[in-house]
Amino acid sequence: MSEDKKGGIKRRDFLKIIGVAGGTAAVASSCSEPVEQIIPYVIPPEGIIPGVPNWYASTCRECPAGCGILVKNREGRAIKIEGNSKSPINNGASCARGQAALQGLYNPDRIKSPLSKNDAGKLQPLGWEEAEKTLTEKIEQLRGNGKTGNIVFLSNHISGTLGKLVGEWMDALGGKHIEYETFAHEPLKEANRISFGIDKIPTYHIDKTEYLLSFGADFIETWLSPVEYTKQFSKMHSYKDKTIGKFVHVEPRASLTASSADQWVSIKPGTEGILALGIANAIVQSGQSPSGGGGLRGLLSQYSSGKVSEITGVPEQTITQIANEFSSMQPSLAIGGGVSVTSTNATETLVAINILNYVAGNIGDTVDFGDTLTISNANSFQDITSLASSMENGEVDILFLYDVNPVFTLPKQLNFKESLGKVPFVVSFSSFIDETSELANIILPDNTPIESWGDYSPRESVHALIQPVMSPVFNTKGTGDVILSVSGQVEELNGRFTQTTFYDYLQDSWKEIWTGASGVGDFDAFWTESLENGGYYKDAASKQVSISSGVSRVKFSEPEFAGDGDFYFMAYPSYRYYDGRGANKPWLQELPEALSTGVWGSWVEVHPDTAKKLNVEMGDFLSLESPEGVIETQVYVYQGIRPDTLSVMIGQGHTSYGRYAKDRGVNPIDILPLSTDALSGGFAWLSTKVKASKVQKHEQFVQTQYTTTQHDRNIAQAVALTELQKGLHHEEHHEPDFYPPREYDRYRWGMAIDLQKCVGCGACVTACYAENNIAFVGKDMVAKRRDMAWIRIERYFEESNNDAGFETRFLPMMCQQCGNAPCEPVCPVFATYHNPEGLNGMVYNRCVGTRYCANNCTYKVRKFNWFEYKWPEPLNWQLNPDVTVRSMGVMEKCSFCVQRISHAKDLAKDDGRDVGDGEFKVACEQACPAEAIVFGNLEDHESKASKLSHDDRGYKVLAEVNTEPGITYLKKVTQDKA
Amino acid sequence: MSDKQGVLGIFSYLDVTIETVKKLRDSGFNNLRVFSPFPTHEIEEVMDEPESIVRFFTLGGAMLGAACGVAFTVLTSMDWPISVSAKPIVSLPPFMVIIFELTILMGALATLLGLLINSRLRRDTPRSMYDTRFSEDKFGVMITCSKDGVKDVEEILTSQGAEDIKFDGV
Amino acid sequence: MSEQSTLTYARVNDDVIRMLDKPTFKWWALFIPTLIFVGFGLFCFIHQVYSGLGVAGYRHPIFWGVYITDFVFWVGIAHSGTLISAILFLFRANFRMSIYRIAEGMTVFAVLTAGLFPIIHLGRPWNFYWLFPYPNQRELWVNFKSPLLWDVFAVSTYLTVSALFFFIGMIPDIAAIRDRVTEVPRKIVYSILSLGWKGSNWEWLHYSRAYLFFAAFATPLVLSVHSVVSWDFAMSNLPGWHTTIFAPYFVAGAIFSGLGMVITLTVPIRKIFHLEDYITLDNYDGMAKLIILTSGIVGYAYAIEFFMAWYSGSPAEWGQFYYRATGEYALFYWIMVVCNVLIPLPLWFKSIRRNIKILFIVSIFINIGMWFERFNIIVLSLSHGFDPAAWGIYKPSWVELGITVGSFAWFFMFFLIFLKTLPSVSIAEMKELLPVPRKEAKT
Amino acid sequence: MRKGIKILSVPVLAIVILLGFYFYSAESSDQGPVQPIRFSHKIHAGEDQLPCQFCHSFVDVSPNPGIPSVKKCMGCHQHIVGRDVDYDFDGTTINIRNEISKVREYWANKEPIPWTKVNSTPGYLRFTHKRHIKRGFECAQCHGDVAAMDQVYSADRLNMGFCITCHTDNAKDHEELTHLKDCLTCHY
Repeated sequence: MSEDKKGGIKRRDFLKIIGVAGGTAAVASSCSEPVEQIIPYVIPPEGIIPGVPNWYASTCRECPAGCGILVKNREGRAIKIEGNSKSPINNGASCARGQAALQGLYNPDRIKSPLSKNDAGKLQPLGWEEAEKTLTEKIEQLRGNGKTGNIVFLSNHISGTLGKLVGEWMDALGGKHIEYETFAHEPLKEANRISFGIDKIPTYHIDKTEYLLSFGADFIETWLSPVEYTKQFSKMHSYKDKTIGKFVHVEPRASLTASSADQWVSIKPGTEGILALGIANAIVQSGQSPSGGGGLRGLLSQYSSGKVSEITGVPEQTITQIANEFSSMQPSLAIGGGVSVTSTNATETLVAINILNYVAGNIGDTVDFGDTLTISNANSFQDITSLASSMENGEVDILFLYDVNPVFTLPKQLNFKESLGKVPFVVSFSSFIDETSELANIILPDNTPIESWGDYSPRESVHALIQPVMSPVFNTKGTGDVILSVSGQVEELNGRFTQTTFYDYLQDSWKEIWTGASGVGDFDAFWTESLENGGYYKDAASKQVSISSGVSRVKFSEPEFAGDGDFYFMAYPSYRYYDGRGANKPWLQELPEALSTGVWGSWVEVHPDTAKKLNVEMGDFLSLESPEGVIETQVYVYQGIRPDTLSVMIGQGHTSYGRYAKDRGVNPIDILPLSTDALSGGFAWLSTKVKASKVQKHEQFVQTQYTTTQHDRNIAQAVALTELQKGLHHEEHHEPDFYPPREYDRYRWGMAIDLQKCVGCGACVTACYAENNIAFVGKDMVAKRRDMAWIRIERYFEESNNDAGFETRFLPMMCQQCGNAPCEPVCPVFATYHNPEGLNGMVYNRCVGTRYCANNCTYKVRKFNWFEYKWPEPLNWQLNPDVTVRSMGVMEKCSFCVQRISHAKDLAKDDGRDVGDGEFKVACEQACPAEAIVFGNLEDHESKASKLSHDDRGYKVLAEVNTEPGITYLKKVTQDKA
Repeated sequence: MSDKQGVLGIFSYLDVTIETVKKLRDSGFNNLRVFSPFPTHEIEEVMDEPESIVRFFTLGGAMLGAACGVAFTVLTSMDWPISVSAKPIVSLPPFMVIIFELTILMGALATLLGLLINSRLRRDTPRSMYDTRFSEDKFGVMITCSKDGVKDVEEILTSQGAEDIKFDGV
Repeated sequence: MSEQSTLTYARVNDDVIRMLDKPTFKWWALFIPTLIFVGFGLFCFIHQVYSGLGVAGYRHPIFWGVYITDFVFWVGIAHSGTLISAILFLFRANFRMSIYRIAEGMTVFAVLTAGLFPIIHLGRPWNFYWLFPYPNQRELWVNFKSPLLWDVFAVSTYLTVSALFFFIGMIPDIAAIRDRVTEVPRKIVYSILSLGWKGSNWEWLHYSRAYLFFAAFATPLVLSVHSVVSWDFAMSNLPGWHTTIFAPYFVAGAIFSGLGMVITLTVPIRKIFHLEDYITLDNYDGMAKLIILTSGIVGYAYAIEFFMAWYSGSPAEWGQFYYRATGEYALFYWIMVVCNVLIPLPLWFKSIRRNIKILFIVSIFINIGMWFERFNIIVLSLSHGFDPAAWGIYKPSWVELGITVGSFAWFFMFFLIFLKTLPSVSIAEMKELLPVPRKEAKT
Repeated sequence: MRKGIKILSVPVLAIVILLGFYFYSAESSDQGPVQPIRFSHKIHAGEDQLPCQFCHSFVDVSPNPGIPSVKKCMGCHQHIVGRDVDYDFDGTTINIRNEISKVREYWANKEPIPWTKVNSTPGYLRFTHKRHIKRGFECAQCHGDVAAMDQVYSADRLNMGFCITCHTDNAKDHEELTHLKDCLTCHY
């Protein structure tokens, strides 16, 4: 990764020649041995040893958060993505979307070469030279006509060097660069401008708080930087020193984030701001505000608890309780601005939240304007609407589209699709034929971030590098290179750019960063170090801000809703598909949505009472009609939503984009009106009411878990905080056993999973798919419960005496690696057995498929290969050569990543020592942003896992069956109702 | 051809058959075979053959089966000790089932062997000295005697009312 | 035995051997469909091997379904054959004489059918031989601790012993046929099969002894086999499987279902071949009494399972049984209870026991009820295990049903061949029942 | 006639069993595959005495021994064009210079040489050369006397019995034996 710079891309070109002995190791275990070939390198790439993985640091571009990643390369193929622990953003963790980036890279529906639309309107492949020539001609033609200004480059938020290049290019061409992010969080920016005079989105320090109050900020799912905030939240919310931080979530719907809250406050849509003011008022009234409310007393006094309660539907006592806690459990923090609660008064709401933070004295402590997010610099929604209208008016002659899908993500009322038709020449750099790029005249497919050079700066303090981990899978070309190449061909631009490759441009750009950083020493050393670290990370000084008097001029209004339906309609961003870009990745489609455990589709969440009223059941179809249109989707009956609200996730309902996404579910954006937030002009996602009526259609609601309660089985356990503080009496009673207990020599691999930390995000599940070559099976098979996931996140809704009436518990369930495993003795052929290191071994090639082990598995974690599962080319390139690809008719299950254990032991053996604690991580543990999973050697009594397994909260699932599991779960901690 | 001669008398009635046997034996003809369509104790009594030694085959087979069962389960388990569910490598309770089944199996096979060897099926008597009516409703007494005795035998059989008399080799 | 008074030794031979006459049109009309269905079953199996076990209705967490149900069902059917031939032989119950050959044939063919299912249900059936301990280069043996291996041993022993028992019992009868038939090919075949049997006192001596030992072996074997089959379930820890009463419960159930099948088979045979003189109402009366007894045991087991589930205090146990009676499969559960416990109740009345038609209908219900009993035990327990997150519902696919139908056809195919090739009633033993021909009345 | 069949059946059965056993246990054929270039290990490893690791250089650091790149071949054959003589390559007559010129051709075209795999392990086996070499095993222990083969062939049936025998024989103590006979050591 370090050495030669110039030859970077060249060097990896040779990696194309793959399949060195061992690359073939991932072939299914068949009996017949076809003639295999070994293809050696022509020129061996330096630093690559076949059979030994190389790790390259890069940056994830699946959402604007910009997490640092390490990509594992084996024989020239990227096979696994892990979080980069050096990145200050995600600190080694990742999310399901990040893990699934590989399926974007190897997606069978990727555009394989440049395409251009022929006269019949069909896209036809052509060569790069020809494609670039076409583009050059178009530009020159335009310049010849003197219409230089009519060029627009519409991209997503590209804050790094590519953004700079595009900007310069557009400048040179007299065009415009517009950055469009679906979820741009404009109200947040505007509210901060009003409140503090800073037009930016700050960073938050959730980990430093004792009390977190979120007004619809879904920070575990999509809000700003989910991995980072999940990690911080986990720190704040975990049980340590006999206490935990408290988290209260206010939202009309119990989202995944709300499910991890100690208290979910169901609120009338759009009235969060009023509640925030009510709480602030209660704090000020009770004299708990350090600033005493300052000049805001007058404003706040209008929001008495009674009135607020009436408007918001939140009980008065809850308001006072939150006010008390918010001011007493310091430091506290209120956050807001989740997409799904962005209504026409979103900025006002966020100003109110800022007031609340100010009143409680939080600004500067837990809200940090010293390091702001660059997404603040994305263009406003107004820019997009005016772009649409200028397109409509024929004022755009060439439109470049880079990594955006506005036809899908913009409301239909904007007529973007039709406007696009009026642009004479549309150039797309998309990797997929999606709703937008299928309308393009020419497609110049970009490399994915895993194949290209680049950088990205998610916030001021972070300059993250993107480096090619492998040579392009298809005949694609980095957009930066295309721009430079075309610029070289356009006569007038000749000499505008001195660089001929984007790599050179990037390095030149980084020389500036180097200058800004220190500017001393050797740039090459700086570059190498940055590559190794995944980027250059600055320390950001915190910045003091004070509340501006402008806040008192804000009118705190109630939101406006289009339509006269009975139900508020929430379109919420999906943590699996984000704004829809994840929908063509089978791992994400097959990852069960944590709350419904639904897969491969979309649905509308309906409260049980509402369902009764509408006379619908799970799996029935409901037609939702807003003034803008109608969608029909399946019903999921969910008690975590207000009876007056219906919600559908964003991300499905593609009409194009690839085999896994196409014609699957519905796109709720289709029925959203073109409403904007009054103050910021940002798009208002929560702004319509819908009429709901039953449709005569029923389909099985495809889930992975059909029960919602534990039926007294005590699987996901919890303990009250007060009880825990008193000290638990550990009953250590040993039942006499027929056989003596098992003894281990050096290793007994085990795991501890903290249910207090687990947020149910599913990163572990997807990481497990990636690491262990787990097949995805599709909706029809999941409908038959034939998903192959080795980890399932069990979710239970426990009855509770809290306001919501229920409490959500998540429990990652995988093979428990039992000491007295029930699966082992029943196998007639020893295909599963207990290994001397405490692993429950599964020998695929010995398995004859009696499936007795699965029947006898107490935890039902074994999965059977009902068919021979195939990965469509080139998805199979991702397969881990260290793990057998299971063939038809054999059992499989979590192996505790035995290949990683084996690898670690191999390395330890080289040094003649034992494997130490924390020397390696299993895939799920590595991915977990909440650090809920800890793997280690239980024989080593100093190991973290060993200590945790003797924790007070520790318990074994279904211990009464006496299976002696190797996994200890730590009980979730519940807070008593105040 | 030896000087032995076989004579076969065929009867319809069991009591007559038995009487004939007794008579023949009284007359010193001890090399007798009785044929019947079904087994009866009366014939068994009058013939007074020694107890069948099939039972030793059975016992031997069963014991061998049990021993094989023990050896098989224990030795194969020890050959490559694979631990399952914290159970000892040699764990007799589950092996008992295998041992039991092998006991039965080998006992039964040995019994079959004993039957085949002892009853000397196919080789007991010459084919000509068999009458198909034996499998239906007739009884037969076959006497093997020296050529001199044939006359006496024939006489006794006739006097007993034998329905048919056959001579070997005639 | 008054009804049999008109029988003579010669008539026994006549009647039994007449059954082996050239097959009639009716026989072909039954036989050809069995071949077609066997063919269809085979097609289903090949399809399954080629495409994967997924073509069956199996799903997580129901890894066993109709195939294992069929397996247990057919093993169960097999049992009453051995019961009638061996156990009743040891008890010298004379009512067995006329039906035991049919029952034994049923045993052999049922085991032959049952033995297919463990292979059919494998994920990789081409590796089935790995279940047998044979020396191999891998130096790997099998796991003798696995109940499935016990099954391998028990079922193969059972097949061997019951087939031998069936065959040995038939030797004298085959000799009788040999003595009758004239066509050369048949004569040769029967000659070989009769092993040169002549009926000498020497042969009879060893034969009786060996037969007794076979009966003595078959008795504990038959008890062990169904106990072992029950342990496939009882040895696991699944609620609904993990109970100690399974062995006697399964044995009783097996005898119950087997008697049902014997009646189902013999009633039409008796009618078609006019065997009223052989298979008498007394025979049926005796079997019906056994049905009452075993139905009682089975009914008791159903009740005690519920009691123990409740008494255990385990939510998983009680949840399982509550689910059986009230869940998605409640219909199946109540079919089982009605067929196996309620419908046999009228047999307490002698007049009903001796009414062939009613008995035949009851026997069919018993067959249905016992199939569902196995289905309930296997599928319902699996679908509702410890972890509610892994509960599921199973529906058999057409492939499974095709193979099930094929298995019935397979069984009947053998049975029909048996009827036309081997003596369905024991000739020698029937003669033991008849008055011995004596010149002078015995005093 | 029946007797005839009986008498015949005995030898027929015996032959079938013997043939089966022969195919089951026979050493694999000493005929290697025909490779794109008649590369003689006998010349390189035997006559020229090149150590195995000269070409298979990753054998002690990686699970894979590494097949030499064309560049590596050219490292020597840039200078060594070979004698223009006939050579008896396992019974086939080849011209050494001809064969070497093929390598140069591949190099000129920048194409890899599509060798046919001789020793292969099934996909469910995780075999690592590194551990075996570090333990001090000679290559020949599994691959046979490659230095004496023109065309390399599979010297041993590399099946599980082969592995297990060696594992059993070479275990230092009981603990190591347990580990070496642990299924998960090789299968996962």
